[in-house]
Amino acid sequence: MIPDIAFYVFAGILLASACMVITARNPVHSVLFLILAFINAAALFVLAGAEFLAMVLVVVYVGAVAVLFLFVVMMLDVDFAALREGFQRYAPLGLTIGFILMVEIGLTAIDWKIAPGARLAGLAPMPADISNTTALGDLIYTSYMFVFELTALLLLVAMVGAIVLTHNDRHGPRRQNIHIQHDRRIDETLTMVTMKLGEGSHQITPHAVPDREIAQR
Amino acid sequence: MTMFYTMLPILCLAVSGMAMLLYGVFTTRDHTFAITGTAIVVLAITGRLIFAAPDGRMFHGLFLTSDFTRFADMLVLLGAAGALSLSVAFNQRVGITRFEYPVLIMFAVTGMIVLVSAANLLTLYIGFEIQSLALYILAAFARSDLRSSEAGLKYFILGALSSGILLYGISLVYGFSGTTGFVGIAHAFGGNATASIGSTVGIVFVLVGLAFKISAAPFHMWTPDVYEGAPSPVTAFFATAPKVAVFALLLRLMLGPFAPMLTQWQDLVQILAAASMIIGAIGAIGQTNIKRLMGYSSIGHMGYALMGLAAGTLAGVRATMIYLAIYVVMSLGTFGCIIAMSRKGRPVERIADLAGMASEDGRYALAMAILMWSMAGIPPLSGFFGKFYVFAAAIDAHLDVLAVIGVATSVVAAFYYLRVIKVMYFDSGTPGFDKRTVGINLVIAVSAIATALFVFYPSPLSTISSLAAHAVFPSQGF
Amino acid sequence: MLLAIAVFAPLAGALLTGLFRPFTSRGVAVGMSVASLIIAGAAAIAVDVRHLVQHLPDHLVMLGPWISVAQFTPHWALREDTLSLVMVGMVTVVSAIIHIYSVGYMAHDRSEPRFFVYISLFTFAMLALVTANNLVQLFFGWEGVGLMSYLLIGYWYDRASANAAAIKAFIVNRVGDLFFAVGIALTWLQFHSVSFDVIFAGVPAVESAVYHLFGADLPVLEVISVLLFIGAMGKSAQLFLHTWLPDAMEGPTPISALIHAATMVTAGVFAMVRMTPLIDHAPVALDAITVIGGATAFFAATIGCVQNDIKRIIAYSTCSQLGYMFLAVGVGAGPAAIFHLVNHAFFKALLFLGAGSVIHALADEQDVRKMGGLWRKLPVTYVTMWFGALALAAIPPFSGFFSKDAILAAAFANHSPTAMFGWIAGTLGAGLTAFYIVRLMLLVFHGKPRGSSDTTGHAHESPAVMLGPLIVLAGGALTTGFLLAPTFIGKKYAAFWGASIALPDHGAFMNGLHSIPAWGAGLPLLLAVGGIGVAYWFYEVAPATPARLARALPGLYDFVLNKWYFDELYDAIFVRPALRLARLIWRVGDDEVIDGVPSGLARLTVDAAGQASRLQSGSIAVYGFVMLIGLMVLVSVFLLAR
Amino acid sequence: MTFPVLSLMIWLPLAGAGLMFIPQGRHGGSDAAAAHNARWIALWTSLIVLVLAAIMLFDFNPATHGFQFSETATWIPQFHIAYRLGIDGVSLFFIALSALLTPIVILASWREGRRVRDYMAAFMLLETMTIGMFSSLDFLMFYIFFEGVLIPMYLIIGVWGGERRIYAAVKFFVFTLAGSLPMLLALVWMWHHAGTTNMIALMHTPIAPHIQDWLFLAFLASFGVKAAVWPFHTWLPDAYGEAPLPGTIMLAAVLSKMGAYGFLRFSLPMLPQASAYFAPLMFALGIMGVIYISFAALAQIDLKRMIAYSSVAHMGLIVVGIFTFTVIGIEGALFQMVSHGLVIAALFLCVGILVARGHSLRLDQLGGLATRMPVYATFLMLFVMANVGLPGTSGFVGEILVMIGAIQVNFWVALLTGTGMILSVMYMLVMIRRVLFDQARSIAHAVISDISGKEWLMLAPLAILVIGLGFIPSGLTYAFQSAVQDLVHAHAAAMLPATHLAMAKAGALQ
Amino acid sequence: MMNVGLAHYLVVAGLLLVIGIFGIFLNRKNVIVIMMSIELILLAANLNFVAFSAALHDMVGQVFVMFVLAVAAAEAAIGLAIVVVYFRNRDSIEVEDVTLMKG
Repeated sequence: MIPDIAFYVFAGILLASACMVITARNPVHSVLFLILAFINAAALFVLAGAEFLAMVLVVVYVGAVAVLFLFVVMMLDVDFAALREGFQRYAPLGLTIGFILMVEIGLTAIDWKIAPGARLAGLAPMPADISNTTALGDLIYTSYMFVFELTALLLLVAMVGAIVLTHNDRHGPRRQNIHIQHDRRIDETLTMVTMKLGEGSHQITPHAVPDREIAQR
Repeated sequence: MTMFYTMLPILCLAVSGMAMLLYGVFTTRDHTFAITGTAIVVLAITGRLIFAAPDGRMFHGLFLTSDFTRFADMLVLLGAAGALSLSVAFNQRVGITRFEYPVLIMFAVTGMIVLVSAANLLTLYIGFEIQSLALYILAAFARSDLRSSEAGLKYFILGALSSGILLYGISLVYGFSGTTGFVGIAHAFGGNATASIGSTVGIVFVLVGLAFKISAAPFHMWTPDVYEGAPSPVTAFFATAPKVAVFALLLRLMLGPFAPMLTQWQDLVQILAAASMIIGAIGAIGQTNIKRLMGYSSIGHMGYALMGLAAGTLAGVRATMIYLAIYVVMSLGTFGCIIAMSRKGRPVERIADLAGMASEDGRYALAMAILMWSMAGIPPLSGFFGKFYVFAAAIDAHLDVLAVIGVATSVVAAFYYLRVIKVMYFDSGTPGFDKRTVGINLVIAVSAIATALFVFYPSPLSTISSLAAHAVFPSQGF
Repeated sequence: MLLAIAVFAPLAGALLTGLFRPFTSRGVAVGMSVASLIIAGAAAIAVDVRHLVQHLPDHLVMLGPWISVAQFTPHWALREDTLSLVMVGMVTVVSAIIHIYSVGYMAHDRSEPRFFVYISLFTFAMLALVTANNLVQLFFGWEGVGLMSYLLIGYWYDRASANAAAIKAFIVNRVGDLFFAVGIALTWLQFHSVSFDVIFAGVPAVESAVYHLFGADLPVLEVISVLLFIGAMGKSAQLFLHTWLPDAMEGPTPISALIHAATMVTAGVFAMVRMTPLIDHAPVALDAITVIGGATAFFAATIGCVQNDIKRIIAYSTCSQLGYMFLAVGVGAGPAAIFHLVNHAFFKALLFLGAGSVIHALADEQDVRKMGGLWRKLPVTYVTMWFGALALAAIPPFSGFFSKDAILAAAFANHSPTAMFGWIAGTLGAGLTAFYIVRLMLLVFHGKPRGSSDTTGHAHESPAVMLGPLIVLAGGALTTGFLLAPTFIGKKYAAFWGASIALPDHGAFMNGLHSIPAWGAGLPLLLAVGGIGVAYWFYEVAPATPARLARALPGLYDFVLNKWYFDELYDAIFVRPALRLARLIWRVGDDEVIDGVPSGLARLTVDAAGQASRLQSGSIAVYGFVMLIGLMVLVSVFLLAR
Repeated sequence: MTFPVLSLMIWLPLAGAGLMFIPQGRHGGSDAAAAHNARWIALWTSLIVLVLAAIMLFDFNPATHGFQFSETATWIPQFHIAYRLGIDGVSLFFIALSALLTPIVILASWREGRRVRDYMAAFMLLETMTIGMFSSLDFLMFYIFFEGVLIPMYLIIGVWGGERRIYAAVKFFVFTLAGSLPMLLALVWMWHHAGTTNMIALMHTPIAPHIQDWLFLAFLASFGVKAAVWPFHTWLPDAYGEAPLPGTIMLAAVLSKMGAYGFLRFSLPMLPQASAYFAPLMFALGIMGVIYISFAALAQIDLKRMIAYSSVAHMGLIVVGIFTFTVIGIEGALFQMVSHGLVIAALFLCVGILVARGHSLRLDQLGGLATRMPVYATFLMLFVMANVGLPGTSGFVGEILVMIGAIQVNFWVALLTGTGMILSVMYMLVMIRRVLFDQARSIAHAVISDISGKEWLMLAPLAILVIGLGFIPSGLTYAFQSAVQDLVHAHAAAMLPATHLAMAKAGALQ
Repeated sequence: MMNVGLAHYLVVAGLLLVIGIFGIFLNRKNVIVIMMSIELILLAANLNFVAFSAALHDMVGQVFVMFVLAVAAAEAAIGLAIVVVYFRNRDSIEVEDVTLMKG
C-alpha cells in the first residue's frame, strides 16, 4: 500500500516536473525541474528494486549532467525574455499526433505481454541472495566486460569531442605580435558609444573585428 | 585465443586511435598528414585482421563475426579510408587541419564495426552511440564555420532524438522477450504466442531509430542540411561508412531476431523505401548546391537499398549488399569530385560552378559524368547493377508496386544527375578550379574506373555478397 | 534478244548520257541518247516484224530473280506477246521521233543533256511497264513513268508553276498507285502469285470467291479489278484523277508529246487491257470502266472547247481520247482500245509537236487568242497539223476514224445500259472533239494575226530536225488507221492478238462492231462533220458568235472554262484541309497534346519538388515533427496491419 | 570456339576510344595532335570493324537455323547470366549497317573542331553499344547495350548539337529512360520466371497469357519509345533536329531500329499470345504513325525536322509489318528497316552537306540548288525517291512486302499503311522543291560547290546499296529467310489451341 | 486503487517519452531545452528497462540502464559542446535561427 502511494506520488511529480521542463519560460527553471524529475525517477527506481541505479542516476544526472546543463545555460548569455512565440502554430496538429502516439504507447502498456519462456531466456536472472549492487557488478565485469570497455571508448570519444569543439587551441605559447599591434587601427579597437541613462551596456555593438579573429592571426 | 582474434580488429583500431591521439597531443608540430596516413594503414591492417577473426559469437554472445559482417566491415573501412584520403587537402584548405579528425574517424569506425557485428541489443546500442557521437563531432568539426556548427547541432539533436527512440524500442523488445541477445529475441518472437502490441511497437521504434541513420524518409530531414553544412570529407564519410554499418545491422536485425515478424514489418520497410525513393528523386530537383543534391541522392539510394530489405529474402540481402558496395564506391568518387571543387583555396559547392568543366579538364568531367550516370543507374555502369539486383529481389518477393515506384523515381532522379553532366558538358564557363592533390585524384580515378569497368567482372561482388547473405540466413545453409 | 535491246537501249542511252556528260561535249551526250532510241526503235520494229512473220508463240525473256520472299517471287522478265510487242513498237518509234524532234526544240536549253536523260529513262520505264510479266514489274515501270513525268513536268524547276504541276502530277498519280499496289497485294493474296500467266490461269477457279469488305462479301475479282482500275485512272487521267494532266503542260512540249502520246497516260489503258483476262470476269468493274471512260470522253471534250492555251486544248483532248480507250476496254473491245491507243499516239504526238513548232515559232506564246494567220509562215507545220487534227476529229481516211468508230461501234453492239451511256457520251464527244480541234486550227493558223507584232512578225518555220518528225508523224496519222485496222480489229483480230487480250463473251462485241445499224455507225462521223461546221461558222464566218454565246450562257461557260471547278473543289476538300491538318497536328497534336503529358508530368514533379523544399524549412522543430509524424504513421500502420 | 568476330566487333571500338585517351607524350600532346589522332583512330577502328562485318557477312550461312557465330563466356554465374553472343538473319544486317555507317559518319564529321577526342570516343562507344545490342543473346546484356546507347547519345546531342540541344538531349534521355525501365522490370520478371536470361531459353519458356500482356506493355513502352512509335515519338523530332548530323544519322539509321528489333526479338517470340492480342493496337499505332506523322512532316519548316518526321512515319510501316506475323510482312519490315537505315542516313548526310556549306536548313531560305549542285541534286533525288518507296530502290521492296503482309491481315490495314505512299510523296516533294528547285533564295553567304570527293565517298556506297537492293533484294532476304520462317512457325505453333492449354497449365502452376 | 505493476511503470514511461518528444518540436526558442527533452526520453527508456528488469527478475535491464546512463552523460557533454560552438558562431541558440540551410 505504501509503495503504491509512493509510486503515484513520485510518478506524479516526475511527470509534472517533466512538463515543466519543456514549458518553463526560463531555461534555468527547466534545468531545475529536470533535476527534480531525475530525483523522482530515482525514487521510482528504488521502488522497482534498482537501488544502485537510483544512486547512479542521482550522482550522474543530478551531480554531473544537470549541472553541466546549468553551467551552459548560465554561460551562454541568452536573452530569455522573448520565449514561446510561434508555439501555437503547430500545436493543434502536434497535439493530435502526440495524442495518437500517446494512445498507441498506452496500448502497449495495457496490453503488455511477455513472451512465454522469456524469463528462462534471460541471461542473468536476478539472484536472490546478493545485493543489487553486487549483482550488477558481477554482470558488468564478467558477461558485459566487452560493453564496459566499449563504454570507456565512448567516453573517450565524448571527451575528445568536447575538447576538439570547445577548446581554443593555441599553437605554442602566446607571443606578442608587434606587427598586429602596429597594424591595428583605432576604429578596430575602440567604439565610441554614447551611453544613455539606465539602459546598461549590453547594446554596445560587437567589435568590428572580434577578438577571436585577431587571436587567430 | 579465438576471443583474442575476434577482439583484434577492434583493439587495433581503438588502440592505434588512442596512440595517435597521444602522439598528436604530445607533439608540438602539426603531424596531421602523417597521422592520416597512418590511420589509412591501420584501416588496411584492420581489414586484414577482420579476416583472421573466426566465425561465431564471442564475448558471451555479445558479438558476432560472419561472412556478412566481414563484408560490411570491409565497406565501412573502405568508406573511412576514402573519407580520410579526401580529408587532408580539404581540411588544410579550410583551416581545420587537426589530428583529431583521423582519430575520431578511427573511433567512429570502431563503433561501426561493433554495430555491424552486434549480437546483442546492448552491443548494438553502445556501438551505435560510439559512432553517433563521433559523427556529431565530425559534423561540427569546422567549428568556426557557422554552417558546420549548425549541421552539427541539427544532426546532434535529431540524432539524439532518434537514438532515444531506438533505445525506447529496445526497452520494449527487451521487455517482451526478456533478453537482449539476438538469439533469445528470435526465440521469443518465433514462439507460438503472438507478439504483444508493445513488442511490435518496439520493433517499429527500433526501425525508426535506425532508419534515421540511413536517412530513410520520413526520417531523412537532417540529411540535406547536414550534408551541406558539414565539411565535405565528413559528408563523404557520412554518405558511406555509417550508412553501410547501420544498414548491415538493420539487415541482420530485421532478418535475424525480428524475422518471425517479417510479414508485418515488411509493409513498414516498403513505406520507408517508397518514401525515400520519392523524396530522394523529387527533393533534389530544385537544388543548386551539389552537396545538398548528394544528400537527396543518398536518400534515394537508401530507398533502393531498402527495397532489398523489404523483400526480406536472401536475394534481397544480397541485392542490398551489392547495392551498398557499389554505392560506397560511387559516393567516394563523387565526393572526391566535389572536394576537388575549389577556387583559390575556397571550396565552391554550386552545381553551376562546374560549368565548362568538360573543356577545361576532360578527365575530371568524364569521371564525374561516369559517376553521375552510374548513380542514375544507366547501364553499363555499376549503379545499374545495383538497381538491377534490388529490382530483381523486389520482383522476386512480389513487391511489384515498390518496383514500379523505383522505376518511376529512377527516371526523375536521372533528370537531376543529368543536370550535373549537362552543366559540365553543355554549359560554357571556366571553372578555374585549383590543382587537385594526389589523394583526391586517386580516389576519383579508382572509383570512376571501378564504376565504369564493373560490368566486365561483376561476379566477385555477387559471389561475396552471396556468401554474406547466406550468413544472414543461416537457415538456408545453416 | 532483240526485245531486250529495244527495252534496254534507252536505259543505256540515258546512263551513258548522264555519266559521260561531264566528259564529253553536249552534242555527243545528246547524240548517245538519240542514237540509243533509234537503235531501240529499229530493234522494236525488227522484233515486231519477226513476230508477225514467224508467228512466234508468246514467250518470256527471263532476266533474273527479283524479290524472293516466301511465295512472293516476282522475277525480272520481258514478256513477248502481241500486246507487249505492239506497245514496244509504238513506244520506241514515237519516242525516237520525239527524241529527234527534241534535238531541235531543246537546242537552246541550258541543260539539254539532262532532258535527254530524262526522256530516255522515261521511255525505258514505259518499256519496262509494257513488257512486264508480272504485276510488280509492271508497277516498277508504272512508278518509273510517274517519277520521270514528275521530273519532266518540273523540268524548268525554277518556275513555280512547273514545280507545282510536277508535284501535283506525282501526288495524283500516287493516289492511284496506292490502290494499284493494294490491288497487287490482293491479287497475290488470292492467287499467291503476281505473274500474269499464273493469275490468268487461276481466274476461272476463283470466279465465285468472295472478299469481305465494307461489311459485305464482294466477289474478289471485282475488288481486284476496281483497285487496279483506280490505279489506271490515276495514270491515265480519268475523271476525278485527271487534274494533273492539263497542268502537265508546264514541261517542255516534247515531253507533253511523250506523256500524252506514247508513254505514261497510255499505261493505264495498257494495264487494263493487259488485265482483261481477269477484268472480264468482273462485270461490275467493267461497267465502272465503261462509265468512267465514257464520262471522261465527254467531260474532257467539253472543257477542250473553251480553253485558250494551245497545249491545254490538246491535253484535254488526250484526256478525252483516253476516255474512249477505257470505254473500249469496258465494253469488251480491248483490241479497239489498243488500236485507238496506237493511232492516238501518232496523231497526238503530231499535234503536240506541231503545237511545239508553233510555240517555238512564237517565242513561247501559247495563247491561241494571240495567234492567227500563221499558215503562211509555218506551212509545213500547218499542213502536218491538219493531218493530226483530222485524225483526231475522226474524219476518214485518217487514222482516228477507224479506231474511234470501232470503239463506238463496240459500245453500241454491247447494248448494256452502261455501254449505251458510253456510246452516247462518246458520240457527243466525237462532235465536240471535231469542234475544238478545228477551232484550234482556225484560231492558230487562220484569220488575222492577233498577237503583238514582234512575236508574230518574227515567226518562222522550225528547223528541219523538227519538221522531219512532224512529216513522219503526219504520215502515221494518215496511214496507221487503214493499214492496221484489218490486223488489229479486222476479221482475224483474234489470231493476231492471241491470248494477250481476253474478250468477254468470246469476243461478241468485237465481232459485233462490224454489224451494227448504219445510223449507229454513221452518227459519230455525222456529228464530227457537224462539229467542224460549227467551228468553221464560229471562227471563220461569224467570229463574234462565240463571245455572244458565252455571254448568253455565263454560268455554263464559266463552269466549263474553269474545268468544271475540279481544281477548286480538290483544293477546298483535300489540299487546304491537309495543310491545315498538318499544322494542327504539329502545333497542337504534337507540341501540346502528346508532349503535354510528359511535360505536364514534369511540371507536376517540379511543383512537388517545390513543396518538398518548402517543407525542408531548416527548422529542427519541423524536422523533429516530421519524424514524429513518420513514427506515428509507422506505428499506426503496424498496429493496423497486425 | 571459333574466331570471335562478334566480340571483336563489339570491343574494338571501345578499345579505340580508350586508345584516344592515352596521353600522347608531353610534346606531341597538343590539342590539335590529339584531335588528329582521335580522328584517325576512329576511322581506322571503324574500318576494321567494317572489314570484320564483311567477313561475317560472307561467313554467314543462311541455311542454318538458329544462331551463328555464337560465343559464350561466364559473366555472372551466380545469377545464371552469361556473356552470350550470336546472330541470326534478323540481326545480321543491323550489325552490318552499324559497321557501315560508323566510318561514314566519322568521315562526315571530319571537320568537327570542338572537342574532337570526346566526339570520336562517343561515336566509338556508340558503335560498341549498337553492335553489342544486335548481337546479344543474353537479355541482361541486351538491356545494357540498349540503354548504354543513351550515354554517348546524350553527349553527342548535348555537346555538339544545335540551338536547343540541351532541351533535346534531356528530353531524349528522359523519354528513353522512362521507356526502358519498364522493360527492366519485365526483364527481371522473366529472369525470375525462367531462371536465366538466356534469350534462346526465354524464347522457349511459356508464360501465362495474362502476364504476357503486362510484359508486352512493358516492352512496348521501351521499344515503342526507341522506335518512336506513335505516340511515343515526340522526343524524336527534337533529338533529330538538334543533334549534330552524324548523331542524327546514327539515331535515325541504327538506334531507331533497336526498338523494332526488340519487337522482333522479344515481343513476338517470347510473348506470342500477347503479341497476337495486341496486334490490332500495334496496327493502329503503326497506321496512326504513318498518317499522323506524315501530316506533321508536311507542316515542318526545317529540313532536318522534316526528314526526322519522315523517319518516324516509316517506323509505322515497320511496326505494321512486324505484327502481321507473316513471313512476307516480317521480312518486309526487316527489309524496310535496313533500307530505311541506308536511306535516312543518306538523307541526313545530304543535309549535312548543306550544313557544311553554311546553308540554313530553313526550308524557306533554301532553293535552287539543283542548278549549282547537280550531282548533289541527283543523289538527293535518288534518296528521296527511295524514301517514298519508288520501285527500283530498296524502299519499294520493303513497302510492297509489308503491304502484302498486311493485306493478309486486313484490307484496311494494307490500305491505310499504304497511304504512306501518297503522304510521303507530299512532304518529300515539297522538300525537294524547297531545296533543289524554285529560285535560289538567300544563300548569298553560303559556299556553293558541288559535292567533294569525300562526300562522294560517303554517298556513293549508300546510293549503290539503295539501288542495288532495289533490284537484287535477295541480297538481304536470303539471310532473313530461315530466321523469319522459324519465328513465324514458332508463333503459329504457340497460337495453337493445344499450346494454349499447356500455357494455362503453366500459368496455374506459377 | 489497484496494485502498482508493470503497466503502471510503462504508462509513466510512455508519458515521459511523449512529453520528451513534445519538448522537441513544441520548443521553438531554446536548443538547450530540446536537449533536456532528449534526456527525458532517455529517462523514459531507462524507466522501462528498470520496470522490465523487475518484472522479469532479470538483471540485464539494469545493466542496460547502467550503460545508458554513461551514454547519456557523454551525449549531453557532446551536445552541450556543439551548442557552445554554435553559440560562438551565432550568438544565439534560438531554434528558429538554426535555419541557415534549408530547401
